[in-house]
Order: sequence, then structure tokens, then C-alpha cells
Amino acid sequence: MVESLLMKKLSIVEALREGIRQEMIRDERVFCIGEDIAIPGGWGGAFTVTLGMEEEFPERMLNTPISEAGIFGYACGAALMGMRPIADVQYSDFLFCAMDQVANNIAKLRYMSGGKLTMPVVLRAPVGVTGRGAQHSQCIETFFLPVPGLKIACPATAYDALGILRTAVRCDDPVLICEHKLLYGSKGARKESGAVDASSDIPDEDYTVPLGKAVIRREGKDVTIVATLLMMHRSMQAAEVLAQEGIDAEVIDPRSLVPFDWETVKASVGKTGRVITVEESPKRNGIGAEIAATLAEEAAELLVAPIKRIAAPNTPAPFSPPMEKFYIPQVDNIVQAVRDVMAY
Amino acid sequence: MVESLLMKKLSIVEALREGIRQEMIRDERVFCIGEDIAIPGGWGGAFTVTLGMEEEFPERMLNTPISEAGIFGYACGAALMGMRPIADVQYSDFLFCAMDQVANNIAKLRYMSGGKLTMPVVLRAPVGVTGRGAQHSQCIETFFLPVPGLKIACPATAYDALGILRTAVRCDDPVLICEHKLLYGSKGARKESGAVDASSDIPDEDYTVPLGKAVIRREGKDVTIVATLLMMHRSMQAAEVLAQEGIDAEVIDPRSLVPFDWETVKASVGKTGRVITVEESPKRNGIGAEIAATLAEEAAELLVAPIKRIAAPNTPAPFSPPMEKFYIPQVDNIVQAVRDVMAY
Amino acid sequence: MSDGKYTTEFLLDLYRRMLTIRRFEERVKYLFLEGIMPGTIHQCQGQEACAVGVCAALEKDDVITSTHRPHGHCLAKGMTVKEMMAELFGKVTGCCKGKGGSMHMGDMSKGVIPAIAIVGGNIPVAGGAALAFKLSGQKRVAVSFMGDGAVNEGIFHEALNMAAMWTLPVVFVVENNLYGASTPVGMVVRTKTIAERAAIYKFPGVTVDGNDPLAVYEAMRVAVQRARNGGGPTLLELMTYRITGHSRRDPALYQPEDERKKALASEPIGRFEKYLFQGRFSTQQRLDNISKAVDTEIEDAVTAAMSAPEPNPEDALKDLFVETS
Amino acid sequence: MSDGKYTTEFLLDLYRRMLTIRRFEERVKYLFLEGIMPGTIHQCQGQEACAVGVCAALEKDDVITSTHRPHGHCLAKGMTVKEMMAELFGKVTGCCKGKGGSMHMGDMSKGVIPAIAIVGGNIPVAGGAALAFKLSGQKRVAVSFMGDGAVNEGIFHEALNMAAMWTLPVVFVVENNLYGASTPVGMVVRTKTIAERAAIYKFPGVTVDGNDPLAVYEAMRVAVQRARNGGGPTLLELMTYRITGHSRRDPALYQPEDERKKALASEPIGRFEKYLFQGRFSTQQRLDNISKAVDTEIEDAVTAAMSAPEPNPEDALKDLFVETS
Ligand SMILES: Cc1ncc(C[n+]2csc(CCOP(=O)(O)OP(=O)(O)O)c2C)c(N)n1
Ligand SMILES: Cc1ncc(C[n+]2csc(CCOP(=O)(O)OP(=O)(O)O)c2C)c(N)n1
Ligand SMILES: [Mg+2]
Ligand SMILES: [Mg+2]
Repeated sequence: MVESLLMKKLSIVEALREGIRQEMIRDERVFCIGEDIAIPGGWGGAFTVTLGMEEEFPERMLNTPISEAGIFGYACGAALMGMRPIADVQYSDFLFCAMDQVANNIAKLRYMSGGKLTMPVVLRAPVGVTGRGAQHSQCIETFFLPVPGLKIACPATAYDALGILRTAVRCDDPVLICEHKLLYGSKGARKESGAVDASSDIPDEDYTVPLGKAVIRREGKDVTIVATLLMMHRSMQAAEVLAQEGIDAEVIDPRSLVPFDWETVKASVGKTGRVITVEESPKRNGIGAEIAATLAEEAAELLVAPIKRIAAPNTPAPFSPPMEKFYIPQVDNIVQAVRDVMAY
Repeated sequence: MVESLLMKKLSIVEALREGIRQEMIRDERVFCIGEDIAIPGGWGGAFTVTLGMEEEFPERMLNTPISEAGIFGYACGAALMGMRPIADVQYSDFLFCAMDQVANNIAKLRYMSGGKLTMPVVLRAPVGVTGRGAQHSQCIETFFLPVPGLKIACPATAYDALGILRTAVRCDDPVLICEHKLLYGSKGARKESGAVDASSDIPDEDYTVPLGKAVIRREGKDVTIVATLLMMHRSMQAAEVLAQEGIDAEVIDPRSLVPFDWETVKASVGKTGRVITVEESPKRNGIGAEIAATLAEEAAELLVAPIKRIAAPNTPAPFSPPMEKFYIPQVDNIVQAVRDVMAY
Repeated sequence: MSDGKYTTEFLLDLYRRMLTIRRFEERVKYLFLEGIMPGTIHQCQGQEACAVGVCAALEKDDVITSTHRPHGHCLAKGMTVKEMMAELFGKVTGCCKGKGGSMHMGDMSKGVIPAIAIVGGNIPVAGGAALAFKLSGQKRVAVSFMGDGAVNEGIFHEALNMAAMWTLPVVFVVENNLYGASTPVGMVVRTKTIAERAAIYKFPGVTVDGNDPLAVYEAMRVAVQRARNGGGPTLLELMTYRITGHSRRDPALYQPEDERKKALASEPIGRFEKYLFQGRFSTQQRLDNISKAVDTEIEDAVTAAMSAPEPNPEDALKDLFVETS
Repeated sequence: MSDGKYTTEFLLDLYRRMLTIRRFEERVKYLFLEGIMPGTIHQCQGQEACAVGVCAALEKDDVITSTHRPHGHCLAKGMTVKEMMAELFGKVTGCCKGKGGSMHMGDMSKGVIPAIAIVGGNIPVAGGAALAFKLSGQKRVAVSFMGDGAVNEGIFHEALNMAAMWTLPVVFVVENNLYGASTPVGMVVRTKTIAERAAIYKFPGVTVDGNDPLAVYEAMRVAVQRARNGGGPTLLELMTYRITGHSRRDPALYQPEDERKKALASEPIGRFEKYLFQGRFSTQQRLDNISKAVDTEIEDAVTAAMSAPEPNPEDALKDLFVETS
């Protein structure tokens, strides 16, 4: 069909909104639950993802009290009875208030039951260090990586956000989608300063993006950079700078951290022999640690230089812009790290 | 003095009880807060650490409702006003219920204030996979390693438990002490099956054990094994087995994970060229990941074989004994891993 | 106790269920203390009327969520002694294939969500099940069992508030056995009853004698009917007593001697036997027959469980995800 | 409003404080919208009487905990415009040396624990401070400010229950501005007042006009006295309205037009001016003088903040631990 080839350009926020709408139309069991997601005259959640949807789905847009543990506990119970909840927090930091429900119930009940039940919960959480100080800036991926039983996705483009959302809603396992505040493309009053364009041409078809399948954002032969979300975009910029110096960087976007596409990363390392991981979280026990450790364990012979992790320091996020800028890995930091690794 | 050289043999539970008593006598600002810690005829907490102490300190043993977030929030507020709370959970898993208070308040307030306040909270949490199924078996260390602002200790012997407790109570920063259920040496009705003797000769003096200072439990020249708590004891057993095969393993017990004694570990690796990490948690993003990643980054040239991480698989803990045994690293697993690394 | 408006069959069924729970727990306790059974246990001797009275008012496809002390709830809702005993032994024939153990017993096909051992953690899960029923237009009811200690977890408050807000078909059942572990309820709850707490959510809160299965049943019937008919939640407080330790080998020395004695005198099974005799609903002979049948069922389950295969150790790796891509 | 039992000095001080907050917020809003000030902001225009009335009843060494919307509380408790403005600009001269920002304002020397932006997260912290006072025999009082939305977090329940249990010197102050972000309170709270919730903890719950600084002050005095004298906690609900957006550029379209209008008509500063005139406590001239002084203070603070040094970027690494071994 000709229509299916038509493209439209959408931001991540628009793509998610479109995706959630379509899934709710397609499947009556899908519903949304969260704070400020369905108030007429409101914002459609903290970043406008569900804007206006309460009109179309008056019954299935559940606007909650400020009760994160309740939200995820309710999502858990509803999923057990066959519904497919999409539960969100306004900032990923607030998942700590629901940590027990997520880590002990949503993630474990299937295993505890001996595989006799399913837990199709989608968890949505905005991440990123964005000028709000220490309690609105955690990249929650890091904290949920050690939780067995939870899948974790990090879509960095609108195309992936939509495709991953569809996969997550249709998946019988719980999927935590980490969405980056600076990549959303929120508009109007909810616009973010420092935002980065992550919009995509979206095909008018029911495509999905699988979990556990990385994408090579840029092919290169000298060094492998592994990064998600905002750090992927910064890595791409770094790769451009490096190209001018004659360094050909390959940028890999894992897109999901659990499951993780080791194959693609290892194949790349086999080619380049050098790896840099980039993340916005404090370095200690971040995803970079797991990547570096796994490669050190399973692919040491491929490495011609030691792995390097670029990450935030092991402190909370400071508020003041110059300190925050120092805190978050910048293009320059990535460029310099690659140079160091190349010089090894 | 002659007395100060007198030793008495104490279990971890007894050592902690002694330590808490002494600190409460020494400093009026010290108090305990937790569930079932101060009920006459009760147990002194889940593992008898505070048994009978409500008689000696009727005002300062605060027996709480089942409200973990409340407990740690109250500890936080009291510490801000100059008190020195010792707050505990019955199983470390329940810290998830208090995750927000611990990660967002206790760990961050000092930083957020620009260093203008102190947060002298001691957090006590029993860890270990011990026949209780998936919700009473998390080794919480893993989950708090990515939290900036929290110190984390893992005493594996009664000597260290007492010394670290004193350090923690006197420290102006928050310290999470992970205590292992199978190492406690709890008696009577609270005895644990599968317990391991971790008692020590305790000198009758006011010694402390610093954070960030590892101890070499066994010197060796062929391979470095890094492990805490129960896994340290298993590693020692493994080292004995290996000795009979002519493999001379060095066993390092970091004792605290934050701060971490990189110096001792690196020095050991410089000698042996081979490293094994052992932990009871799922492998993904455990402390082994951070150790392996750091060594891969900073000490790659010292390694003659790839690092190997021994850990639980990436699932919750199963209940059934044969599955649980498979799940937790055993002496055999460590022995075999060392053999593999030696054969590299 | 209530008068003769029940069929003998119904009454004897209540009796059989309570007795099954009691004997199950006693057998398990013995096996555990002898070191034959692995794990840890929290038992409900003395609280049988709560589980049985509540579940008697439920339909098969209604669901319950339970706690660290789930055996009674599971049996009352229709799980078999066999699948439970096997689970306690960690066998593949267990209701969770040995993965769950005592604290995570459950069987979705019987309407028992695997028990949640984090105090209070199950309360919103029941609320969520009720939400699913409402959204999908099913006339089913969800029940959350909890102890008196659980009502001080913040999640109790969040879950009840949300259930009230959406008028959900859920019953919050508090088994008030006077202790949360070793801590007396009067120390940590300020109101005279826990049921009073429902007032702030504007749904009914009711306190009844939890050692009388018929009183429980009647109160629960009202709550269930209300829920099923779109009337929303109820907080049902059942006054009872744990006549065993909190867990494992707990001698429960924090329970005053006289309180304990009084409680023993009004434990539900003896009381119900008296009621059955006084109302001439049963003879000793019939009860003996039930007793024998119960014992046989339990012994068969023990034998079956002990001879059932152990799980393959590597099965620990299975059952995490549906889609293992 | 209350009659003439207050000194003019006291009344004009209340006025000056409220006006300082209003002008501070308006100036900050402008700076923020112009893109001159970094970060995000939650402002309290319309709620000034709450902060000022509450803090007027406190002693210097009493402490408060605040929220994501802390500017008013901080100013009312004695923090300076200067240290706050500098913090908002992320400067080293800020009260948190630029590390905290708008949502974490605080100054322990003024009795202001750095604000906690996790809704409800500050409530047990105030309880803990009160516990410290009780344990150490100090006759100080702790206050937890919170919004109407915060009362649905589980931690609200846990913290109030514990404060009741230990009869702590703490006042839980709810600024009920009718909305939690965009969500109307009536949608998520079932009782008519939030104060009613105190009933289950068996301490007083009081609802007063939060746009009348004297009504707030009087109610708070009673609560503080009770707390200081060992009588335990109070839940104080202050009815008010936010006459600005929830945060940043929020146009607050979810607030009905007429509700907004009515609220504007009864905003606390205009009302208090009328009261001052009617009671002849002040002339326009005096108020104008206050106004000018306030403006000058704020402008000086802006100038100072803008010309203050930026922190050294690497200072991000400092202030984590006291002992950095
Ligand atoms: C969140 C949490 N905190 C603490 C515990 C430890 N614990 C297990 S049972 C229990 C007491 C529960 O009391 P109650 O709710 O009255 O139930 P009961 O044991 O009397 O049936 C406690 C404190 C737990 N399992 N979960
Ligand atoms: C735990 C948590 N959940 C959600 C938020 C996002 N959030 C910030 S303010 C707010 C509304 C708070 O409402 P209320 O308590 O009434 O205070 P107000 O904003 O009206 O002053 C929300 C939902 C948060 N900061 N913390
Ligand atoms: Mg109880
Ligand atoms: Mg509000």
C-alpha cells in the first residue's frame, strides 16, 4: 500500500502518544495509570505524553493520587488479571517510592509462581539530569539493572520509542521504558531547555522494535562507543569531531539494557578492539560496569586497549549549571576519552 | 593493662549487641530504631542483636510500627538534629520500602546542602539467600552501590562487625552495614540452619575497623579471590581445596564496598595476575561488575588471564533447596572457576 | 453464634476446612521442627475461622492475595493440601514448582495470587485485581488478607485510598491477632479498632469476632455483595489470636500467660465443635469421620510430597520471562 | 479577622514577610521566564499567609521541613533573600553553595532543613527532628510543610502514626491549595477536610483559613504550645490557593475561571492590607515604605546574585562525605 510508506515526522512525545493511543484502540485491556495524566486542561503527565487522551478514553486513563507504590501495586494486580497497564512516574526518581512493588512484586511474581502467571506491565520513567537538582535527576536504569525479572529499554529516537512501546505493551513480561527528558521534544509550557532533537520519520505502519537488538548508529572501524539515550546523541556528535581527526568511531545504541545485545557489541569490538561506554549516571555500578566486566570476562582477547567508562562522578547531581555541566559527560569528554584509548 | 589483652569469643550477633550497648553508654545521642527490637519477651529484632537491651535503655530503644519508610525518615530527621540513630530492617529486602528515604534523603541531603550538614545514620540490614524464597534473600549491597552518598560495609567476622559498628556510629556519614544471616551466630529459636561460624576472639579494648581498608584473609601468589560475607568464608574453603592442588590463592575481604580499597586489590593482582570475584547476588551489575570493570580499566596490564565473576544467576532466589544451592555460589564453583582461570 | 439458617452440609464444610487448616499446620510444624521440611514457616493456628469464613463468602473466580502467613488462606480458597505440601518440600509437584515456598504459595487457577511476604505489599495488588474487574466489566471480587501490623505500612493507606476513589470491588480483610510479629497492636495503632480507619476513605469498616466462622462469613457476605454490586470496598477487621509462634520456633514469650490461656479457650475449632453439638448439626461420629478424612488427606499429601521428584537444580534458571529473547 | 490584640509592629512584620515572599516570587518568575535564571521553579503566590502565619508562631531554634515549593517557607523562617536568590542562580554564595537549587533550599542555622522535593518525603524527617528533641529533652518543635497532594503518599500515614505513638513535638501543616499539580484534591481525598485524617492517629486535626495570616498564626500557636508542652502532634490544614502555575510556565488551565477569580479576590496580601487599614494599624504611606524596602532588598539580592562567582565546576565533586577516606 502506498499509505504505509508515507512518513510523518514525530517527536518522542508525539510518537509515544500515538503509540499508546493505537494500542488502546487495538486492545481493550490496555490502560494508563499515573499522576496528572488525565486532567482536562492539564498537561497529559509531566511531559505531555498523554495530552488530551482522557477525552478519547475516559474510562481507561486513570488519574491517580500521588501514590507511586499504589500505582505500581495496582498495575501489578491488574496485569495479573489479564489487563495490560501502562504505569508511569513523573520523574524516574519517584520509582524509589514504588521500589518494593516493582522489584519484589512486578519483577518476581512470575518466577515465584513457577512461571504460572504473566506480568504484562509497562513502566514508563523519564530520566536525565536536567537542571532540577539531586532528586529529579537519577537515571533509574542503573538501579533496576540488578533487579531480575524486569526488562529495561532506553529508546533514543522517536522511531525506537514507538516501536519499543508497541513491543512492551504486547509483551507478557514487565518492561521499564526509560525516556529522556531532553529527547522528548515536549512543547509549549513543558518545553525543556537544552533539549535535543530526537524526532524521526515514522512510517505509517504497525512496526515494532524488538528488545535485545542493538542498532549501529554509525559504523566505524577504530573504536566502539556504547551509549543510550542522550549519551548516544552526544556520542554521535563526538564521532563527527573524531572523524575530522581521522578517527573512525562506531556508535552502538543497545536500545535495551535487559535483554542486552552482546552479540552486536562483541562483533563491533572484534572489529575495533577498543571500547568506550558512556552514561549519564554515576560511574559506580552503572551499565558501563556491566559492559566492561562482561567484555573483560568474555572478550578480553579482542581488546587492544583497556575499556574506558565515561560517566558522571559518584555524587548526586548538583544544581548549578556549571557544576551540572561538569557532572554530565559532554561531547568533549567523549572525544578526549576516545583519543586516550586510541593513543594506548 | 593486662585486661585489655583479655579476649572473649563472640559471635557476630553478640559482638554487635556489645558494640551497640557500649556506644549507647558512651554517647547519649545514640539510639536504636526498628521493628520488634525492644519487646520484653521478644527477640531483640529478627536476629536477636538487640536482645534484652530495652531493659537497659528504656528510652532509647524505639520499637516501631511496621513502617520502613517511616523508620529511615525518622532516623534521617533525628540525625539532622544531632542524634546518632542506628536504624534496622529485619531483612535487607525491606529496604526497598524505604528506598526513597535512604537514597533521596539520607544519602543526598548533605550534598544538596553544599556540605553544610551531617548525616550520622547507621543502617543495619541482614542479607543472604537463606531458604526463605525470593522476597527474603536479596543482598542489598548491589542495589545501594549506585547510590552516591552512602557508605557500605560488609563485615564477615565478629571482630570486624564490632569494629565497623563502632566506626559507623562515630562516623558523620551514613553507613549501611550488611550483616549476613548465616554468619550471625543467632541462637535458640532464631538459629539459622546452614549457619557458618564467624565468631572471633574479641579484645577487650575500644578498637575500630576503618572503612575502605581490605584485609587479606589468606595470602597467596597464584590468583586473587575478592569476596565479602558468606562468600569470603566459602572462598577460604575453596582456597584450602586449591592448596591441595598446588594452587595458592589469595583471598581478599574488602570489608567495605564504599569506600573500596582498590590499592590492596590492585597490589594483589599485581602479584597474581589473576582475579575472581565471588558474590551471592545476581551477576548483572553486582559488585563483581564494578571490580572487574575498574580492573579492566585501570589495571589491564596486570592481568594475565581474564577476570572471572562468580555470582548468582540473573533470577530471583528460588525456594527449593536443590535450586537454591545451584543458585548460590558454592565452594566447588569457586574452585572450578579458579582452575579455569589458572588454565587460561 | 448464628442460628440454624445454614445447611448442615455448609456447616460441616466450614468445619472440615478449618480442621484441614489446623491439621495441616500442625503437621507442617512437626515436619519443620523435626528438620524434615526446609525453609521457614509462619503458621495460622487459631486463625482458621478467618480464612474459612472469608473464603466461604467468595465465588470460585474471585481472587485473594495473601501474606507471609498464607497456608490457611490458600486452603480456604480451594488450593489442595497436596500441591501445598509439595511446595513446602520444594518439589516440582508443588503449586509453584518449588520456586515459591511457604511464603509465596498460590495458584491462579484457584483464584490465589502467589502470596506476597513483604508486609502490606499485597494490598494494592488486590486493589489492582479489583480495578481489572471493574475495567473489564466482570462481576468478580478481590480480597486482600493482611495482619494488624500491615495497616501501618504506607501502602495500606495508598491502596485503600485508591480503592475508595474508584469504588472498586475489593474487601480489605485484617486478621487482627493482636501482634505484628512480637509487637502488640495497641502499641502501634491509636484507634480502638482498626476498622475505624476506613472512615477517612468513606467506606464501611466493620469489626467482628474472627474466631467465629459464621460471624466472619456473614460480615464478609455483606462486604462481597456490596463490592459485587458496585458499592465499593469494605475494611473488615477480624479479631483473632495466633496460638502458635510468629514463625519457626518462636516461643511467643511476649504473649502474656493469661491472654494466651483465654485465647486458647476461645480458639475457633473447639468453639465451633461446641456450636455444632449444641445446635445438633453434628454428632461426634461425623466429626470423627471428617477428622479421619482430613488426616488421611494430609498424610497422603506428605507421602506424595516426600516421594515427589526434586526439581532439577538448573530449573532455577527457568520461569523468569515469557519471552526470553 | 482577629481583632486588635496584636502590636502594630507584629502586624506590619507579618505584612512585610508576606510581601517579601510575593515580590520574591514575582521577581523570580520574571527572571525565570526571561531565561535569565536557570532550573525549574514551583512558586507560592497566594499562599504567603500560610508560611508567614506558621513561622510567626515558631521560635528561632524550631525547625521546618519543606517541599518542592519552598521559597515562602524559607523566607518566613528567616532565611535571607540574598542567600536564596544566589542559590537560585546556582552561585557559591547561595544557601547550598549552588548545589541545591530551588527545590532544595535550606539553611540549618535558620532552622530550615534543606527542602525535599519528593512529595511526602519530608514528613518523617520532621518527625525525626521532633524525636530528637524529645529524646534529648529539648523543648523545640518541628514542622512539616506539605501540600494537599502529599497526604496520599503512604509516608504521610507512616509518619503521622509514629508521631502519635511517641507523642512528638511536631506540627504537620497541610497547605491545601486545592490541587496536587493539576489534580483537584476532591478527586483524590474522600473526606471533606484533610484535617479529619488526624482522627485515626488520635491527635487534633484543625482546618483554618490559610489566607488569613492571623488565623493561621493563632491555630499554629495552639499546635506549637501543645507540641512544646508534651501534648504531641497536630495536623493543621490551611485552606489556600495557588494563584500562579504549578511550575515553570504552567498556565493552570485546569483551574476553573470562576474559582480562580474568587481566589484572586481573597488572596492574602490584599486582604491583609484591607485589615490593616480597617483596623487603622497602618497607613498607605507605611505600607509603601515597606514595599520599597522589600523591593530594594530583592533588587540588591538579584544584583548580588548575578555578580556572585559561579562555582568551580569541579566543586561538584565536593561535599559528599565528611570523612573521605
Ligand atoms: C515490609 C516488611 N517489614 C517487615 C517484615 C517482617 N515481618 C514479617 S511478618 C511481620 C509481622 C506482621 O504482622 P501482622 O501484619 O500483624 O501479621 P501476622 O504476622 O500477625 O499474621 C513482620 C514484621 C516483612 N515481612 N515485610
Ligand atoms: C513522590 C513524588 N511524586 C510526584 C512528584 C511530582 N510532583 C511535584 S509537585 C506535585 C504536586 C504536589 O501537590 P501538593 O502536595 O498539593 O503540593 P503543591 O504543589 O500544591 O504545593 C507532584 C505530583 C514528586 N515531586 N514526588
Ligand atoms: Mg498480627
Ligand atoms: Mg496542592
